[in-house]
Amino acid sequence: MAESVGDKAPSRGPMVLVMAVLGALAGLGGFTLNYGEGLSYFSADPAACANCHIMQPQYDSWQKASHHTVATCVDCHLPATFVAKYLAKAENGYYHSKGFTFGGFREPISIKAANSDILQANCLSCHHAMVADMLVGEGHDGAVRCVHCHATAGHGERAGLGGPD
Amino acid sequence: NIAERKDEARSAYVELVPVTEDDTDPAIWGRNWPRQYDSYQRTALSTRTRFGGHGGSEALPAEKIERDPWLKRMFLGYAFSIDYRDRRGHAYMLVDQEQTERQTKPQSGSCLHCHGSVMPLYRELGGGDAMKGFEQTFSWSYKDLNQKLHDMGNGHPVSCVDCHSPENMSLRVTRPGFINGIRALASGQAAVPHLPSIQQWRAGDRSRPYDPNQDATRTEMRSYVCGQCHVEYYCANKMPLTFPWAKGLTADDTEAFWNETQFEPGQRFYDYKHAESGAEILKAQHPEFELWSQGIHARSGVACADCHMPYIRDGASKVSDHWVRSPLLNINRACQTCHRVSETEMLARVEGIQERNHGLLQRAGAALMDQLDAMAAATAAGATEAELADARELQRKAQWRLDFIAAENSMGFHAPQEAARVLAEAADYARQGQVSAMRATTR
Amino acid sequence: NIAERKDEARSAYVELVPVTEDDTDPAIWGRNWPRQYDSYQRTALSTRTRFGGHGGSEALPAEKIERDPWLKRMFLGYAFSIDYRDRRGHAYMLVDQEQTERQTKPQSGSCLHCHGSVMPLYRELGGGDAMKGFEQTFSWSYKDLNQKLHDMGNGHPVSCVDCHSPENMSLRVTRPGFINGIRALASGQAAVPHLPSIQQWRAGDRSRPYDPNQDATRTEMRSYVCGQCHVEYYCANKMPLTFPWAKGLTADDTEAFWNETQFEPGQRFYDYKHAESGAEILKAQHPEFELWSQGIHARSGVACADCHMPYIRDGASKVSDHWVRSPLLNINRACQTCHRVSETEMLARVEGIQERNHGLLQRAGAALMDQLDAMAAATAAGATEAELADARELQRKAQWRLDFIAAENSMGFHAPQEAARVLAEAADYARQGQVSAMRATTR
Ligand code: HEC
Ligand code: HEC
Ligand code: HEC
Ligand code: HEC
Ligand code: HEC
Ligand code: HEC
Ligand code: HEC
Ligand code: HEC
Ligand code: HEC
Ligand code: HEC
Ligand code: HEC
Ligand code: HEC
Ligand code: HEC
Ligand code: HEC
Ligand SMILES: [Ca+2]
Ligand SMILES: [Ca+2]
Repeated sequence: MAESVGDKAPSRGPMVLVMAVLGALAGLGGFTLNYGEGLSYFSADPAACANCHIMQPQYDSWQKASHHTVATCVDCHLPATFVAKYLAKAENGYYHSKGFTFGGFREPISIKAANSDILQANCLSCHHAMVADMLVGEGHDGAVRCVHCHATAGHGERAGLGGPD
Repeated sequence: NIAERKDEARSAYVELVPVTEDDTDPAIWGRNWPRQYDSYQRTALSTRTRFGGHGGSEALPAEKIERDPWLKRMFLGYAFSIDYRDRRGHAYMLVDQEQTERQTKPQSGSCLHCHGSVMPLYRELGGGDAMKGFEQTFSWSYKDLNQKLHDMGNGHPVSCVDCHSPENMSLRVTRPGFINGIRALASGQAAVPHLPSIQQWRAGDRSRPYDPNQDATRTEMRSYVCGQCHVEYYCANKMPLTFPWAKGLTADDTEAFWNETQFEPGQRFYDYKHAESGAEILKAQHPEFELWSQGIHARSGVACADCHMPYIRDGASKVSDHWVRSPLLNINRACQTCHRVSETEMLARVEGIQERNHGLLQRAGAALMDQLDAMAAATAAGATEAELADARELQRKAQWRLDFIAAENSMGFHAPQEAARVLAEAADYARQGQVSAMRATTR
Repeated sequence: NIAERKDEARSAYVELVPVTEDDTDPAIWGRNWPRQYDSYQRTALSTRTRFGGHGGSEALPAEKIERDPWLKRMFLGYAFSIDYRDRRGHAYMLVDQEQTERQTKPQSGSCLHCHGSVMPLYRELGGGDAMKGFEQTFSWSYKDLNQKLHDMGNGHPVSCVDCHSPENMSLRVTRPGFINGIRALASGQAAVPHLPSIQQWRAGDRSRPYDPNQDATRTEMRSYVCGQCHVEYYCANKMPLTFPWAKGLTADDTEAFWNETQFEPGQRFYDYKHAESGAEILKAQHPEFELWSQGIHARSGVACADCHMPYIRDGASKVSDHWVRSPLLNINRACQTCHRVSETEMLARVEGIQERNHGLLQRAGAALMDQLDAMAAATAAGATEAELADARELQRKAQWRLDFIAAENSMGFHAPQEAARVLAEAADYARQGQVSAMRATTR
């Protein structure tokens, strides 16, 4: 499991970077990207996420939650595979920058269905050995969502999460 | 990617022996899934909490009707006044049914639906069609049908095959009573915010009936498998076993369903006539699924299995604890993944809820006893049938509500406010009945 | 835009004008904290939910005693049967008190404790000692004391200085009634699992009384400031304003406290004699703090301010919404920080709870009316005082419980099961009283 933390260090293939930047640009343009420290957005450093004060409660709570020594934001929130990861970043980057620059997003922030699927896949990618028995059987929409019981895994208790920091 | 995962998953156990629809013996399945089987077997152990599990000896659970004598009096005229005990673990379900002195009054074959691994028997009777077989069993005597069950080698309590598909171990429901009941619920109008798949089915073209095994979400299945048995029912020899859900799942909805049920035209349904008062009484049995449905947990997607079969870590993997029992014996797994407070605090919260409910239960029981006294006094004073009609109606309503919560096994926990509401109505109707009987006395 | 945000985040507030203990005018404080002041002023806006805020015109909230006529009848003999309306925003508290027709019966100076910014007045009367000043006010007439309040320039509704220290804006309680009440609660035996600082104080050497401003946690203070007013009280001219908390906060605990209160030896306390039945009645007023204390939110550390003054984002910083009002008008901020379900779903959950409670409330109200009818019939039939004593006792108990939940303003939400329990008891006692009165008639 430890190696999965390490291998998330971004290897910036130029192709992918372009895609990602384009995704972000689609929403706002270069100004935000630079000034909003948009570039650091593409690193695995959790502090990069916390560049947005809007992410502060998640950042603070992550530091106090059980996974802060073993998983960073991207381990849970971005797809594990290389290309999919940057695609998601581009798409999310669009929403993120749009939201941050123009406001108008709804608070408390809450995870969207597609990102929720990514999250679930990431839980499984680290824990499949432990939970293999749970995945027995098909039909009825796959495994029970891990967050149904382990909502605190990433960010501790929910109270206050996502509210203004 | 997801496909890969599923492969990994499947390879997690080695199927040492093939299992089939006819394997009701859990020991065979246990060869493949020894950890689940181990915990399943522990349901033979005796457990106890303030209100859960059972008092009494290892050999025999305590008599509820002795602990609360008002229960016995309210059942006068029905077999439950003879013998009605605390429940215990799944391992005992068949022997407890065979041995209850309620069997001194002849019982119907329907009883086996929830106490034995009965599916092969249903198929046999129905020439391969379990639903058809099931539909005959209400006219069998319990004794004969149970004999046949044992003869076929299926004399087991609820078994793996009752909840799992032998093909791939996925959850499924098998019981005709449930399949009919949930179908009626889906086809009806009642709000079911806790069952999204029913809402989805309703929004569709309804070209085929709602089918839990096809339509339900995984989360729903984790409660449906229990809803096969932990429900209110009709179980005697005038029609097949019936779950009264067509109008909804609340105490009021199910009462309305029974009120409209008729065996003979114009003859409203009742389970028995009360031996003292002559009122036509409805008996409520263990409506856990129904009460849970009214609570905040159901509404939040929390399933029976989440609390009663929590995951336990066993070496490098985790498995569902098949030692189905009170979650209060297992708070850290059953509650604390969701509720991050101490075990003592969690227990105190449940105790607070249960004590309030218990107080109301006793209060409503006392009110009913006062009503019965008043009706007896009225009869002694020569009140006529017609003069007592109103009081009898009120007794039926009061008892239905009182029994609904008394027979439910969580002492109010599954839906605290709703249980209190139902008990408040029970006490109010019983007191109204007392007043009515007093009027009949002085008229 | 981002640049602005970053700046906002860095800047705390600039104290433009100094504020002091004597500044009851919120406009002055508003110079330093304009965002809080802006929202504070909105309490003058009219709001409405199914059960919250107020019906009626912009000018005047609807009469509760007309909407529910049983309320009026149960208050016969007391000023609440003259005029008793829906509450509305804080901005109106003083004018509503001045204008209620309850003032046609002379009221005590104690009333101002919760409707005006009264601390400078208390200090003035006590020669600098607010507690001493407060202790005199019960023997003043409302009219005279209110005149003095206005003359001193403090004729404002609850103001910044009532909840905040002018030195550093920290939360604090100022009201003597609360300080005495919470002290008595701490010194008593009652369990207070939701108030950890009291448990801690009790575990200490108790060398000095419990002092909320010194001992309470920040979370507790976020409810204590509201507990200064949103509580059950005695407020007339026989003793200073009293919160009945020495034996605990439940309906039963506070009833026991009043039952043991005596102004003259052997003369049990009551608020009024019921005009129809002669029963000695206890009046319950808005026990929000008390009912909240019995609920799961209190127990989980969720404070009044969490729901009624949730944080709102103002640029990069957050401010507490001082537009104190129904959280249902503000679900995303008030609830969704903790509860991750949709707004519709959240509203539906509250509606479910409130509808159940409303049903029980009407049920218990109807039972009480039947009791009053039966008592009137008994009196007409010549029943003696002694024969009616029992029914009167039961009316006192029933009405206390019914009023406790009717006067509480969350329609059961603050503690759903507890509210249902109290209403169940109310209906049961009222029906018992009806029975008792019938016995007195036929005796
Ligand atoms: C161990 C896994 C894990 C890590 C590491 C993690 N998160 Fe999360 N995150 C979660 C889970 C679980 C949720 C809740 C999803 C849900 O409710 O369905 C969540 C939700 C969120 C949300 C959406 C708000 C909500 O509650 O729906 C944001 C924003 C977020 N995380 C940001 C971050 C940031 C920023 C970091 C790094 C500082 C981070 N996360 C690290 C697991 C993680
Ligand atoms: C440019 C500022 C900014 C940065 C940097 C940022 N976020 Fe966000 N994030 C936002 C905003 C604004 C939203 C709300 C968007 C919405 O709801 O449409 C959001 C929403 C989210 C959500 C939940 C919304 C969804 O669509 O599911 C997650 C998860 C999340 N962020 C994770 C992260 C992670 C992980 C990082 C670092 C890799 C990060 N954020 C960096 C501003 C930012
Ligand atoms: C980058 C790898 C990684 C990811 C992604 C990950 N975990 Fe973990 N998780 C770990 C490690 C490592 C541990 C601690 C070691 C152990 O005991 O297995 C752990 C511990 C846990 C624990 C036990 C500690 C606790 O919090 O109670 C739970 C439960 C858990 N993870 C659930 C989740 C869930 C749910 C997700 C997805 C939301 C998730 N994990 C995502 C690596 C990961
Ligand atoms: C229905 C509730 C539930 C769901 C859903 C669930 N878990 Fe768990 N999980 C538990 C419980 C309970 C335990 C504690 C078992 C124990 O302590 O014996 C646990 C334990 C764990 C642990 C081990 C923690 C430790 O102490 O080392 C991990 C890792 C974990 N879960 C991961 C997951 C992942 C990944 C998923 C999604 C595939 C998941 N869980 C889904 C209830 C759940
Ligand atoms: C949120 C947790 C939770 C859920 C979900 C839940 N229960 Fe329970 N259940 C409890 C608790 C707590 C008790 C009280 C146990 C006690 O008193 O010892 C209980 C009691 C019971 C009992 C009596 C147990 C005994 O030991 O005597 C039965 C039977 C039962 N539940 C069945 C069900 C069924 C069937 C469902 C789903 C329809 C369900 N429960 C859903 C928590 C839950
Ligand atoms: C085939 C019918 C059937 C099914 C399916 C079933 N139960 Fe039971 N259950 C029973 C019977 C019968 C008893 C009482 C046994 C006795 O007292 O002899 C019982 C007893 C219990 C008890 C009390 C145990 C004790 O130790 O006191 C609990 C808790 C319980 N069941 C929960 C569940 C849950 C949760 C599920 C689903 C996962 C479930 N049951 C599925 C029939 C069933
Ligand atoms: C719809 C399912 C269902 C049917 C049908 C059913 N039972 Fe049960 N039975 C249960 C469940 C669930 C329990 C455990 C809960 C409880 O004890 O309330 C139980 C408990 C019992 C018990 C142990 C507790 C007690 O009541 O003394 C006996 C004995 C029993 N049943 C006998 C019978 C008999 C006889 C019949 C037929 C008239 C019957 N059951 C029909 C589900 C059912
Ligand atoms: C009363 C219903 C019931 C019976 C009987 C039952 N199970 Fe289960 N079983 C469940 C539920 C509920 C789950 C959780 C499934 C899920 O979440 O999808 C489960 C899960 C499992 C799993 C998947 C892994 C896990 O532990 O979560 C296996 C394997 C399993 N059971 C084996 C068995 C065996 C073997 C038997 C018989 C000895 C048996 N079960 C009897 C209800 C039952
Ligand atoms: C899978 C998650 C989950 C599990 C397991 C769970 N709960 Fe809950 N519980 C919830 C949710 C969700 C709520 C609703 C409140 C909310 O939205 O936070 C809740 C509410 C409650 C409440 C307050 C509502 C009420 O009825 O008074 C109590 C008490 C409670 N749970 C006790 C328990 C106990 C005891 C257990 C174990 C037997 C348990 N819970 C297991 C998720 C869970
Ligand atoms: C968990 C959230 C929550 C907490 C904590 C809470 N309340 Fe409430 N309160 C509500 C809700 C919801 C209502 C119902 C509003 C409605 O019907 O529109 C309500 C209603 C009220 C009302 C009537 C509001 C109106 O618009 O008419 C008052 C007054 C009130 N609460 C005071 C308090 C006080 C004082 C406390 C603390 C002692 C408190 N509340 C704690 C959620 C809360
Ligand atoms: C000094 C006394 C006092 C204090 C302190 C106080 N209130 Fe009030 N509150 C009142 C009075 C009086 C009213 C009714 C005003 C009217 O109807 O004219 C009221 C009305 C309300 C209403 C109804 C608003 C509406 O729009 O219908 C709510 C909600 C409320 N208060 C909540 C709170 C909360 C939460 C706190 C603490 C943060 C608090 N109050 C502090 C005296 C007080
Ligand atoms: C301990 C605090 C407290 C005291 C003392 C107090 N009030 Fe109030 N009053 C409140 C609160 C809180 C509300 C808002 C909640 C409600 O309406 O139930 C309120 C509401 C009112 C209202 C508007 C609603 C209605 O009842 O028509 C009037 C008028 C009123 N009070 C008059 C008085 C009078 C007259 C007195 C003195 C006899 C008095 N109050 C004493 C706290 C208090
Ligand atoms: C009924 C009580 C009450 C009144 C009156 C009141 N406040 Fe507050 N105020 C609060 C509470 C509660 C908080 C939250 C404090 C905390 O969490 O520590 C708060 C917080 C604040 C804060 C800190 C920042 C924030 O927004 O959380 C400021 C500044 C403030 N109030 C200013 C004012 C001003 C100016 C007024 C008068 C216009 C005022 N308050 C009137 C109860 C009140
Ligand atoms: C600061 C956190 C917080 C806030 C804000 C909050 N809640 Fe809760 N709520 C909880 C907790 C904690 C529980 C108890 C269950 C648990 O342990 O998860 C709970 C339980 C509940 C329950 C189930 C218990 C019951 O009484 O039936 C409902 C319904 C509920 N909340 C509604 C609301 C509503 C409506 C609001 C907004 C007006 C609200 N909550 C605001 C934390 C919060
Ligand atoms: Ca029945
Ligand atoms: Ca009072």
